[in-house]
Amino acid sequence: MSSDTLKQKFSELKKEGLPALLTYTVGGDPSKDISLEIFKSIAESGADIIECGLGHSANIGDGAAIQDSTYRALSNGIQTDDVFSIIKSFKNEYSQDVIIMTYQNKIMSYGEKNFIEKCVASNVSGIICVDYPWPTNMSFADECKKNNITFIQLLSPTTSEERLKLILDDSHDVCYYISQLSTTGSKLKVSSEEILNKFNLMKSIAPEKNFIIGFGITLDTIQSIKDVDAIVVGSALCKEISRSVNESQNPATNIGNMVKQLKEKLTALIGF
Amino acid sequence: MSSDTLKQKFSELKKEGLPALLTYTVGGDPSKDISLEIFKSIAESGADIIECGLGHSANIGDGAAIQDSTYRALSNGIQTDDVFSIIKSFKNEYSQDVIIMTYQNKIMSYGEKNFIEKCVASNVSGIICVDYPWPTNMSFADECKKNNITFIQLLSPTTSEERLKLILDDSHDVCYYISQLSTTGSKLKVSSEEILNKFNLMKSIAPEKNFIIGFGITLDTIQSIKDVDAIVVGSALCKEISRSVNESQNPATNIGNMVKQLKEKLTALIGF
Amino acid sequence: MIELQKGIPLIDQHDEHGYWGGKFGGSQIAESLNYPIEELTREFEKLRHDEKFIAERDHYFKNFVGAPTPFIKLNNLTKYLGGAQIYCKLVSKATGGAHKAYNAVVHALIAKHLGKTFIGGDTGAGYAGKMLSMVSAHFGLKAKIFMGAKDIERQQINVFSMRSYGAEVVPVTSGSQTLVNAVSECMRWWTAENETAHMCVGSTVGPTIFVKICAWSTAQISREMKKQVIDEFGEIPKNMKLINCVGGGSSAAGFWNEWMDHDNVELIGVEAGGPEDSKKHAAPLTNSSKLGVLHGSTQYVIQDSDGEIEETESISAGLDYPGVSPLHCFLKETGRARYTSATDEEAIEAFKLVSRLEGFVSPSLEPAHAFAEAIKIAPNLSKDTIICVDSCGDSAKDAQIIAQRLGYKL
Amino acid sequence: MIELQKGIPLIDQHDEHGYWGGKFGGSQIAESLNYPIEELTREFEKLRHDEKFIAERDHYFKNFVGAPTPFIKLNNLTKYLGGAQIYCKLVSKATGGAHKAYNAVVHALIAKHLGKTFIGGDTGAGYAGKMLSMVSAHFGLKAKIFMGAKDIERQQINVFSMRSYGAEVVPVTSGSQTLVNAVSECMRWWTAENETAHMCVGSTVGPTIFVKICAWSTAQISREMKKQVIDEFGEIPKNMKLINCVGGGSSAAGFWNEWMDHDNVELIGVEAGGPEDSKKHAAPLTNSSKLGVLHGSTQYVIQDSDGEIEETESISAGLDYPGVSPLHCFLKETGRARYTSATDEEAIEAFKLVSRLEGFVSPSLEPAHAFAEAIKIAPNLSKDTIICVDSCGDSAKDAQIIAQRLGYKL
Ligand SMILES: Cc1ncc(COP(=O)(O)O)c(C=O)c1O
Ligand SMILES: Cc1ncc(COP(=O)(O)O)c(C=O)c1O
Repeated sequence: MSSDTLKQKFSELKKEGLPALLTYTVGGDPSKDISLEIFKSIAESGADIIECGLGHSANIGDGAAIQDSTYRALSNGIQTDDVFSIIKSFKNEYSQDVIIMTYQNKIMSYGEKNFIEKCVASNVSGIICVDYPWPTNMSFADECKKNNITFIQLLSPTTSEERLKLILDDSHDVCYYISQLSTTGSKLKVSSEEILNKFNLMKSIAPEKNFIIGFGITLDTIQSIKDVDAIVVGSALCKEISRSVNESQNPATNIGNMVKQLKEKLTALIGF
Repeated sequence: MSSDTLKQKFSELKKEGLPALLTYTVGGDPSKDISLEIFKSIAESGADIIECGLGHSANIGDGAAIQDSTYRALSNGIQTDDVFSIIKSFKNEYSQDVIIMTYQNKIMSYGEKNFIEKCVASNVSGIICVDYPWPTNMSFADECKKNNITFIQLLSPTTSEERLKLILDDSHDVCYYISQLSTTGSKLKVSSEEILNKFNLMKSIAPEKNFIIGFGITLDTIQSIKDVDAIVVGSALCKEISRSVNESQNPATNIGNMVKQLKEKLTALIGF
Repeated sequence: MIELQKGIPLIDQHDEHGYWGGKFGGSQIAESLNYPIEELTREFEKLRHDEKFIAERDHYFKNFVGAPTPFIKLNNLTKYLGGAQIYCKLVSKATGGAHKAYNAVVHALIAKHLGKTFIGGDTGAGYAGKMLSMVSAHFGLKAKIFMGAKDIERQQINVFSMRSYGAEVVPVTSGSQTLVNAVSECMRWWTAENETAHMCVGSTVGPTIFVKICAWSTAQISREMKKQVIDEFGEIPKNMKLINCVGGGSSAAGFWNEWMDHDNVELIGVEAGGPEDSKKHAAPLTNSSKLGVLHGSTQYVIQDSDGEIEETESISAGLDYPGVSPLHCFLKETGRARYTSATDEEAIEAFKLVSRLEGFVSPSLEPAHAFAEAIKIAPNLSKDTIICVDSCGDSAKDAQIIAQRLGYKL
Repeated sequence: MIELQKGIPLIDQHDEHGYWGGKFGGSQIAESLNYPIEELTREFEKLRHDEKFIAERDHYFKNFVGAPTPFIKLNNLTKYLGGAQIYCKLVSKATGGAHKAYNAVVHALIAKHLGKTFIGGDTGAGYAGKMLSMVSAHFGLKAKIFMGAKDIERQQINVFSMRSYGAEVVPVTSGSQTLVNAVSECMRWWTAENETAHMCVGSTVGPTIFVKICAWSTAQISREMKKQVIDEFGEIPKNMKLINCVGGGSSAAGFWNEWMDHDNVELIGVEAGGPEDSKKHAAPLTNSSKLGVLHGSTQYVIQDSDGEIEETESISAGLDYPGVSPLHCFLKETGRARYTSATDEEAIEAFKLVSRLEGFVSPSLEPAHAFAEAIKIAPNLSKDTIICVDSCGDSAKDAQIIAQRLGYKL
């Protein structure tokens, strides 16, 4: 089942001493077909897990790059079902886990139960919901668990230790640590030490959980925090899609190249 | 002396059974030279007494026609001394009395004493000052009298009988009755009976004084009130000057023709 | 069945997660905002019971905002309509021209107490932004106002004011470039800057604590009006109706607050029905809408079947918002208040009628919606019915829009 | 030597012909206006001593105009200037945004008492016209507002208001098409219509009775402020300066009225000095001018050697008038008040400084002239000196002009 494959992936990578490389792009950006091609290209270029944005116009956690991608997808008429069908098509051919990242209103509008069923049917492994904080997300998270979908709790630099413990206590196998106070796509403004310290703290509280680190990660910054369980690159990719679209280039190819470079940066480190 | 010639004129006309025909035009409209020609033309066309406006921009007693004439004269740089010089030139050749009609600020600015002296020097017979009401005008009026200039008090339909008596008591030989509540140039909105009744009332109070009737008098209305001492036509003439200027015709000729018609209307009546 | 409780302030009738009636409200925010929101919640709970803070608030309300605003009878309108007696609370006389000043003052005081140096806020029509800028200048806070690029174009005089007060006006160019996007952008900014910055939400929307602070602030309106009503009538009238426009709902919440427990006082909220010949509107409680999460709280939202915010339409910039306060969702569901809407056309007619008959009262297009409802119902009501309309904005700010509509040259 | 008398209201210190100090004022009007002016004079003398009338006035001042307006300390400005303590009377919070409402209310009440159905008034910046329209709508009087065609172009929002209140706005196309011509035209209209119409002059200018009515009306400002001063300081401060802008002079006359007999209170009037690099101005008491008759009364008038009104220039529409109230001519000549001027540039700087420092106070360009003087003198004054500035207008009306000047986009 999906939840298990996610867990398995992490333990595989751990053996290799590598953090998982996660990519974030918006499902349906710039179109249903090209978006699917992008996912395939990402998968073939070495990404370990694929985060797929289910775009929402009131995406209050996102910066300009992801807003642009979202706006493009929504303007092209992409709906929730389109994103599920992209994921499903992708999963028919590829083994990489897919995590949906979205906003609460998208789930609520779809119906929480329907949404989970559809995730199961589309082979989705996990859900990140930006504006569905602990503890109000508990019943939904439980429902996910029952359906073998990992609900990924979010943690931030200002989450108190007490709250951290409570959330981790309630969390599934995978959690997401927001590396800094910002929306997506901001320059990394905290030091890698700070991030790693926090990562170590979380690990000490919940050694068995896997922590994805996101926000501010690009080709330039990815090496500095490689000692974590997983790293997401999102805005950098979304920006590349925008650039490709604007310059009438093939986004799938360009994104593939970028993912390759990211993967190389990570694997290059093992050589030492 | 000027004051005497005015009185004399009235008694001459009274013998003929005719009201005096007064014209009002703005001194210096449309220019110094043409204005003088207009006065000459008026004199030659049968006007008995000439009212010469000394234009003021805050002419709160005047309607659109006289405002236009005033604006034209002022825009052409006509100053108080220019108007005096026009009158003086006119009086060098013509015998008709000239009355200046103006506003208090023009006199105050010139200096009351200077103003009177200049009137004497220019052969002006009388002064009408729109916004210099009785009794505050008394010392100025006395000064005029001393210099043989007739200060012409104004009376209106709403002047109470008590005030009427007081004003007439203080007045010189000639007074001016404003026929209706309006600025200059309005259509005559009161009946000729009303005007004649008021005229008769004033005559009964001061039989020896001469009353000029003004406001609302045109070719169409002049016959209806011929049983008075004097009638002024102003706005109709000013409008004709504007028309002539706008259509590049000779205003002096046109005004002359208009004055002839007015005079004919008045004299035609004697035939019956 | 959701029920209203008596004797408990409306703003405190939520559950432990901040939901009124177990489902409206909440703090549906990114984890990064959890800490500042908890901090704010804690601090506000302390401050609202702190006598010194209350005194400070009252000092500013009285001397700077100008409390109490007048409560007057509209004799001419009453006579013209020939039914209920129409009264009016002239909230438009608050400094800046609307009720938005109350919330702005309280937020600035809180920011000072929290030791923040920056304050950010959203604005649509520009009132909330103007007043936050005004107050911030006074308190020496650096203000940052988020405003849709389209709104900046059409509400230039308020933008001018913000700049005069030294605020930075940030044009928001995403999406429809209006209020929805401005609120989103302001929340994004706060996510990044909350260590040194405080955020002010311009109405009774957003996460629970913002709903509470805003309604607590505008409650000044009904607090002072209750005294004025008793002064005028000697007692609370048997039969009273309080009519208020509802956009985000801050004005109505403040106008009604002290009357919650008086069952003989009917509360009527008027939403923006949009143009007569358009399907678009801004009336989530009256027309089609669905429960959803917008800007951090659960409420009725005008949205499509896929959860995307739909475009709204209203002649009144201040009511042109796809969501509505959880407080009003709650009041509707409990039956305590009834909600209806007025069209653009009805609002314009109401504006015309009131301005021409009353003179001293010339409502902006938001309260013109409330007047439209009063005009509809008053003729059929008994003469001992008292209708009170909250005239919470002045028409000057809508000059351009109204003039265009009525064919005046401007 | 002309002397001020103690214990007699300033407005009553004229002689039998209506001249203050034997030479300022009077009723220099056409004979046709003698009767209505006598009627008005008689009626006003009765009404101003009639308790019912006073009560009616106070009712409207309190409930509609919003008396008392706030009296507040400008802490930030005081600290910044580092000298005298700066206080401010926020007259801009009167309904409509300026002191013009007091005069308008009183004139409308008088018109009702005289049984007139029409009321006419002049306006420059549009405030006087707007407020007369507002009040007239309320009292069911048909209002006719005379306004220069040029002013109509540049003060469109106020024109919008007048039309909203149902007034007829008459464009005056003669002369410079500004206030001077509007006043003239209004007087012409009244000459023809005085049987059914009342006339309101928008400032303390015009024939004596209009000067008196206007100053009697705006005296409300100092009446309420005197109480506020005593509330604030416990007594009348030893060392107080009241600074007010002077256009026609109605605001200053009202701000100073109750303080005439307090010799320790210095009265400072600030006229419009015009642009720094221009010889034009609107400051007849400070710069070149000559005694003359304008709009029916004798006063200092900016005029040429031939008695023609000269063009004035000021960034502030409300101060852009070539004459000045006979009351101020009298106060200057008696030495009771001192007059000075501020340039356009100084006014703009004062506007900027006050808005940014104080927030709640954003003076329009007229009171910005008064603030400019306060800013000039305060730093060199002792800390126990109290400066009170009358902030008699709000900057919103000047948005266009200021924005253009400061290079804001609007
Ligand atoms: C005058 C006025 N009334 C009402 C509103 C609507 O907001 P709320 O429903 O929060 O009072 C606004 C918003 O800008 C407003 O400016
Ligand atoms: C705000 C304001 N202040 C001052 C003035 C100047 O007039 P006054 O000197 O009569 O107060 C005006 C005139 O329109 C005005 O609008």
